[in-house]
Amino acid sequence: MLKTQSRWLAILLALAVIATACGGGSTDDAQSESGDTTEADDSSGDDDSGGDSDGDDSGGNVDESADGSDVASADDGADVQTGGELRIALQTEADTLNPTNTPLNRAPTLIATAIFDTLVVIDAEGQWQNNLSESWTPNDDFTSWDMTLREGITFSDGEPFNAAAVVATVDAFFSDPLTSLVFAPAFDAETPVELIDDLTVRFNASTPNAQLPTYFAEQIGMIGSPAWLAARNDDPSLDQMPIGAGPFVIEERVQDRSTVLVRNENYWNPDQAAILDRIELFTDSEGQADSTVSSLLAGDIDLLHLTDATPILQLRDEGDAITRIEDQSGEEFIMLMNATIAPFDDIRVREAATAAFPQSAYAEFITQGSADSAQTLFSADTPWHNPDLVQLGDQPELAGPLVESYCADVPEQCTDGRVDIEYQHDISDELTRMATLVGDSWSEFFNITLDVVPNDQHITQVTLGAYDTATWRYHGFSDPDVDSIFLSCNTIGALSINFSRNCNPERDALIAQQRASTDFDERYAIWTDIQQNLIDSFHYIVVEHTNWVVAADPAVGGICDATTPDGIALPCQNGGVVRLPQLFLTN
Amino acid sequence: MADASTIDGSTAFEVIDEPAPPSVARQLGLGFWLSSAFVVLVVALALLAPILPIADPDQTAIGGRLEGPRPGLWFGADSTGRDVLSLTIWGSRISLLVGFIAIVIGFSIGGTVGIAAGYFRGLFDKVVSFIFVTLLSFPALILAILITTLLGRTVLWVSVSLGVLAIAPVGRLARAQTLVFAEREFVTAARILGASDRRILVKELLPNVVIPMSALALLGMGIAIVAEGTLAFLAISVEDGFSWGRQIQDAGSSVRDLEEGPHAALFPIGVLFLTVLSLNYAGDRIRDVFDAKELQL
Amino acid sequence: MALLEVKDLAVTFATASGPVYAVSNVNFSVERGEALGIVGESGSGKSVTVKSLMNLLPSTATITGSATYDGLDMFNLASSRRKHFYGVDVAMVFQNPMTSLNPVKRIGVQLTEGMRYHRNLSKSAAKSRALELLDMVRIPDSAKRFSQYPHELSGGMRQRVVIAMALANDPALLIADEPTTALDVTVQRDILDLLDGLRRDLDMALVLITHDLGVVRDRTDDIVVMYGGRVMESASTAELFANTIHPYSRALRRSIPDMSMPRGTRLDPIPGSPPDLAIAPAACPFAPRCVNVDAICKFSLPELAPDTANSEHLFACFNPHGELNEESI
Amino acid sequence: MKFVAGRLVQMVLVVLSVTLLAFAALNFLGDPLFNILGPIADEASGPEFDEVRAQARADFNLDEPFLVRYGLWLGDMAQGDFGRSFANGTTVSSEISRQLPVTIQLMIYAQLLSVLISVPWALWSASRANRFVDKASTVVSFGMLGIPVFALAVVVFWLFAVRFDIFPTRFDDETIRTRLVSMFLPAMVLAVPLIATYQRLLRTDLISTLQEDFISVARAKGLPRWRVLVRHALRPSLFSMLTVFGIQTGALIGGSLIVESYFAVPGIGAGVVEAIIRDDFPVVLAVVVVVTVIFVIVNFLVDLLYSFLDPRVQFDG
Amino acid sequence: MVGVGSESLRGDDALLRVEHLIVEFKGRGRSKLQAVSDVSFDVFAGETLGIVGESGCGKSTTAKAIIQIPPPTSGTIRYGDTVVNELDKDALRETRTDLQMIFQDPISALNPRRSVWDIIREGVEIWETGDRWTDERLVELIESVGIDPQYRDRKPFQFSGGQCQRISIARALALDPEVLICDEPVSALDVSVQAQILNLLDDLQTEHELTMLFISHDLAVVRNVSDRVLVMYLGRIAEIGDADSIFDNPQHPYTQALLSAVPGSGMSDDGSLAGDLPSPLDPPTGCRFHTRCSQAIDICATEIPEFKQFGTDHWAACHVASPNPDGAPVNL
Repeated sequence: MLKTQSRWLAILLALAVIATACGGGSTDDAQSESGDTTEADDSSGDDDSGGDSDGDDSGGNVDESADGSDVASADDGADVQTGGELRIALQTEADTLNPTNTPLNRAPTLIATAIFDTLVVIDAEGQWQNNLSESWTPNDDFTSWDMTLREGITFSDGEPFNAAAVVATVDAFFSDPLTSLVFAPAFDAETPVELIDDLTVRFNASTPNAQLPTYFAEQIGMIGSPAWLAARNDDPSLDQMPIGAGPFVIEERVQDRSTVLVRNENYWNPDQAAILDRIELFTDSEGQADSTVSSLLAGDIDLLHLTDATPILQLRDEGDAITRIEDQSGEEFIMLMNATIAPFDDIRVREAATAAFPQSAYAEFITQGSADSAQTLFSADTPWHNPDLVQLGDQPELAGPLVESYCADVPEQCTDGRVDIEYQHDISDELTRMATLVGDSWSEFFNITLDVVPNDQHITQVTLGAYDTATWRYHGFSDPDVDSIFLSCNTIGALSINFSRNCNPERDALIAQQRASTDFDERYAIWTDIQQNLIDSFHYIVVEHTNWVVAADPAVGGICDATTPDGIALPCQNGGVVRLPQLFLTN
Repeated sequence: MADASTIDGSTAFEVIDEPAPPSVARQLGLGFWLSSAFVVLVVALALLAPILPIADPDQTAIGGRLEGPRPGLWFGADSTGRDVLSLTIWGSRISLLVGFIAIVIGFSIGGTVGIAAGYFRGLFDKVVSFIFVTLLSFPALILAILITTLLGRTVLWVSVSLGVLAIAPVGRLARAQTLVFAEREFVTAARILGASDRRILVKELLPNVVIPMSALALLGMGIAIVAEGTLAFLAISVEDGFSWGRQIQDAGSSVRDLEEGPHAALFPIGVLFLTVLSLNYAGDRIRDVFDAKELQL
Repeated sequence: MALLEVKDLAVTFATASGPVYAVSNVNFSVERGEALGIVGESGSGKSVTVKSLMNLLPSTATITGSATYDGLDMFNLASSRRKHFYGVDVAMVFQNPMTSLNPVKRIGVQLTEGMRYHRNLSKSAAKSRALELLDMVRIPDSAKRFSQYPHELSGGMRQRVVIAMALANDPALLIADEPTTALDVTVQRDILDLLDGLRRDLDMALVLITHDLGVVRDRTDDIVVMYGGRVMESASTAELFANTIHPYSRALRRSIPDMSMPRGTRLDPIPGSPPDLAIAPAACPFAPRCVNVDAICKFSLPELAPDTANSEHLFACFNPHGELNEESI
Repeated sequence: MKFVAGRLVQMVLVVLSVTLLAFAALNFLGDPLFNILGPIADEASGPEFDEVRAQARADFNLDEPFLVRYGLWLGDMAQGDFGRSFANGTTVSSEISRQLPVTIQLMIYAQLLSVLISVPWALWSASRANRFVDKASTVVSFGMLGIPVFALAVVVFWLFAVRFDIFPTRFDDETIRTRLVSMFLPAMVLAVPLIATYQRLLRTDLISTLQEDFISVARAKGLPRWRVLVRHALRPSLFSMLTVFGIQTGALIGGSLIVESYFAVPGIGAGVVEAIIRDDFPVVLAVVVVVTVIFVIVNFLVDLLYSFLDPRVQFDG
Repeated sequence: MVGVGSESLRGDDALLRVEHLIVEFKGRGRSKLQAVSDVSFDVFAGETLGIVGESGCGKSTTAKAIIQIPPPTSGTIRYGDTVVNELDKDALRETRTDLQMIFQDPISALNPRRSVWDIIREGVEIWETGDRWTDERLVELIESVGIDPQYRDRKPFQFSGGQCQRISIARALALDPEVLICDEPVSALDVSVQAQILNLLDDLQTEHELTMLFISHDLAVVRNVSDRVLVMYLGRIAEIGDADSIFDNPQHPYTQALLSAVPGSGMSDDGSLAGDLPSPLDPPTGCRFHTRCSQAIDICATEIPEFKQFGTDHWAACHVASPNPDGAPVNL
């Protein structure tokens, strides 16, 4: 009897998770002064596909200190050991590994990618590239795309990987009330997907959409075996043991604890089959990221990813002893202000809160230099970053008059000349510290009632709009077009993934405009406007660009060796997601 | 006094030549007074926190991140640069308040019910004893967490949940104590004298049960403070405001923080430890002294 | 030479509220095969005296004086001798048979333990010896009792077991500390008779401690009367009953109701309470309650000295006959 | 046997009462619908939520009287159906069967450590009662008793895992050895108050046993001190300790919540804390049941042990 | 005139009549322990009735049943015209003031947390008899039991056992009782103090015209204080009657054994008892003493002996003992 129930609840919870990436234990922080250059700007993509060359560090920057070792091992084929076993510590877990009904945040995406492979991947330059797909052909106005699959691919269970399988997965995806929320608005409501022939599928967009293939680098592009999809309808526990066409298969899995992957011996592409025999992935249960670092140093694990400030700093202290790759493009940490209810329905209050936000104290005490301080949704690691855009902050003097003026108009929302607000966050050390800092800065203008709620409830309440202001992790997709679901009027509802419920028709028009464009520069310009619009409407305070750090024992090679089947280089990591097949151990 | 040697023994006053027993204060010993003094100091600091010349505990960036102790910042700073001393003093307020309310609840309910059960026996006693067994079989911390989570993480409900936990052990002890004394012949004697149940309870039993129980209350207060700290440590105690438990949790749950600035955790741990120890010791001494008096008989 | 000779024995306990002078100036001796009675009220020091001899006092006790067993200094035994001394040469029977046996061990185990430890007897040899002992102390059904637990036996039976345990290694000296006080009057006599018989049969020396003069009257050769931790009077049993010298001994005899007294006979109580042992002995401890008290009694300690008429009859009193205030008893 | 039967009936009654209490707490403290659905119960409007709510009411029999609901739930429980976790839909029984062994190992580890340390310690100090060493050890055990488990966890972790890198900072069940080593600190933290409790109780009981006549008798037999201490005094002195051993099982379970959470030991304690934080009530209820059953059984075994320790304790007649 | 409680033998001056008293205690499970089995006797105004017997014979239980602590299982207790066991709660409280008791353990009998003055005044306070028991009179009472009134504010632990027993006695007397039940009042005291208390009781009995029930296992003490004696064995009366008659001429083999066992009694060893006291949970049939009786005959094992009269005031329940020529067996 609990089954239906938990299903409904899970939907809600998971819904939120998609936007929060690592909701619970691991939290926030990361910021890097590591001046890794980004090649975002020359994204014209001169395709110098460096193959297995040393990196192309956009999207995943090999830290200089680690550069040498990493590259060396990658180049030095003599050292490559075939087979072997790797132990990886992941930061979070997903409730299931079924992409059609569970939003996957970064850590489980790492597993899912290895099992499924996506139709499309985003390369080191930020451009989408064919992966399992062979080609994408749009119609004239970009409202419909025909995708052709590569021939000869099979699922790890031996089922053929064909158009019907794609349609089955996409149908399952759209029939799920939750996963459909994110992508469905972009597709035609009636026939989002059509089977054309055995290897061809047609996707119909709801509006002209030049970016549609990029969606299939995400979760919707993970195609599962139809046999498995059918079986899981009868046995939901199969959600934990998915079957895809990826280079690995799951041997054993204990949720929230460990997952064992072994090489898919039937992998369709021998050139890119997994080098390692076996990978064991552990999940760190409760915010013990720093002890994970100790395990890495002690050699108990070989690779990890994390976002917490202190272990990042600890890793940096290790210097050359550890391979370390930082990436701030995958996730943002923000404060939401709910635009539908008082007092944050008034822009003056939002502006005051933004102005009084303790950006520098945050950087000093929370990120401690582990991640860059943030101004907009796009970090310097993304091609969409515009250094000219600056949000308000650290200027409490601006807040006074705004609050005074607001309280004069809406005295019932104020006490003693300060605005009454509720500040919601879930239980975690870092968020508590942040609340302390923010509380200290805001207390001059706001009467803050802290609402510390369990992670699941936090997510639900934010999704329902039952909050004043709340901390939030915000999963940035590889293409900003997907991000627009968080910014559009049409995603506002009782349950909303436009969490702060900021509707702006002007911004919606800009979003539609960039969606139809294929020109990067044009889109870049439009996104600059969209960002400015966001800054001016004070719905978010972007607190930091989460610094996802992947660290590995120097004996682990191949982190930056991944390419598409066509040989195009992929980033070393994105948002903590490392591609596993090319990993190897040196002797 | 009459000369015993010349008067017939049956009417002679017996000589009470033993020296007056040492005063209770002396019997309690130096340790008792030291611990009491420490408890009084902690309570006083807690009460006076608003007017003490200490930093605002909410004020961040007074010191650097996990800055070590130095003059003016005697306990150092925590991970958000707050004054650990000020936090420790202000943190004691919730710890002590919750401990106090919990003990009042536990002792007033548990004590009353336990004494009544021990005295009246019969079905009432059976029912009460069974309830006690049930409560004691319930995983205590889980019960406290449940109540707190379900009813709200306020001082009141945290105290109530800890108070509820105290009912069964306190009640069982009160019942046992009452049973011990109810078996004593002075109770029979009082009954033969014609004393009513109420009188026997109030005049004969209560004084005997209450004094050991009051010693227990001090121990219980220590336990309640620890329990509150435990809840806070699990991030399930009072939501607004912080207590020692939360402070310790905040400063003690990260390896790197512990490495950089163990003082932020160790100072409140030290104060908590000393407070609990003092309460335990004071309670122990009181119990020893008063029990010893009975044993001397 | 006497088998047991105690000279100037004193025992002081260190307590939280200062020293307690439990025993001082105790002198007596026991010959092989003879019975000595030590009589006194609670607090008179009789138990402490024998416990000091048995090395049973807690570490807070300080013992001075000497005690020799067959010429051996009992307080300074060589460790090799000491290992097999108690329980072999000297044994003891305690007051309360209900608590003298370990409740969690079978009778047989407790009986054989001493023999096996001291004499290295095999299990079966020890068992047959134990059954012999049980028969000796007249316990019927000895084989069954052997495997029973103490709580399955009555008080009288248990005391017999305790006696059997004490006799296990044929001691030459048996000390019995109020062996019948906790027993019903009907059992008391059996036990006393048993001890008496065993003493004769085994040619043991027996030290019998009691608060009841009646108990020692028929069963001992000599009597020591103690009060306030000191020996008040000591003499042969016949002599003591015929010629009680010390006022305390006399008062004790007169304050106890006797079956021969007609009903309603007025007793002569000893007024006042027993002395406080926390006060260092500087005066006769009985002085505050004594009818013959004189000024000197309150400031000076009377020595234990022989009576002029009978050098075997010792007493410690300045004014035994009340000449000083001309009151005769 | 009559006693055993009576105890069994009492055990069942206690378990029933505890489950009733827990079930009642979830139903009467706050709104049961809220406990099941969280904020959706009241803060969301719209037909889809009405449907969710109706579904929840039906699934959890919320329209039935409380006792009927309890009965239904109990029936499921009795059949081993602990329901599914709200959080991820896995069966609660599988969660528990994964976590429980770890916790039980931890508890046994802690109890073993504490008994192995406290018993010799108590024997040693009781044999030197009130001398300096005994007084000093009393002070030590008093201090050990006063340390809150969570504070001890932090201090021990800081000292032995951070400051001096003696023990690993994380749970590691790669091999039995690493498991034992990595569980040492958590077990020790749990054991410290136990050691003190046992030592104090056993010492006190030993001292009073040593004043018993039968000890004097044993010593009058000329048996050496240690032999009297171990062979005669120890067993009759174990009662309080044994009783507390049973009761402390409850405290250990409480302690495991902290220790497991703090040291990231994947046991039932850490699990239940997480479940409570996530309002995952099927898990909480199941843990309450399991833990209570363990507690009751341990205490029952302790009662049975009494008869082994003291033949006077009879369970029938 | 006097008797063992049978109607036909009752004189009119009996103050307290105990008839067919049975007291049972619940044992483990369903077993019952009959501590007192069908005991009947009278107590006359102004006399001292001594009750003797070994431990577990039911002597204390009998005495306590009189004041309903606890109430007997069956039987009747008449105090004057009152049937004590039929009284309601309040009437019982009132009646108990006439029937006071002092206990074996003087320490346990006094509340350790109250002063001597409070303890002694307790009855006065309960019954508000302050006009009769003025403070002056109470002080006199305290003096009369041998306690210096200047120590009246001290707590019991500051007194010796003998003094505590005196305080106990004063507490009982402050209610002007008719009957004083003394439950082994001296057995916990040192021999030298014992005589003080015995003399005190003797004095007070005269002074306050008390009727006393004196329970003791010490035959010499009982002999010293009793007018009449009741010998109990395993919950039944073995012998009852005039003290001199019983002590000088015991008829029941048990009484004989008891007396001969007293050290220094000089009595012959004939009465030596065989075996142990049987379990009160499972008492022997017939004469309960037959298992240990050296004179037992067949009938002893099957039939409960009736009381036979052996003197004007001397009855014994024995099949073997033959009564004096002038005494005939008595039907109960």
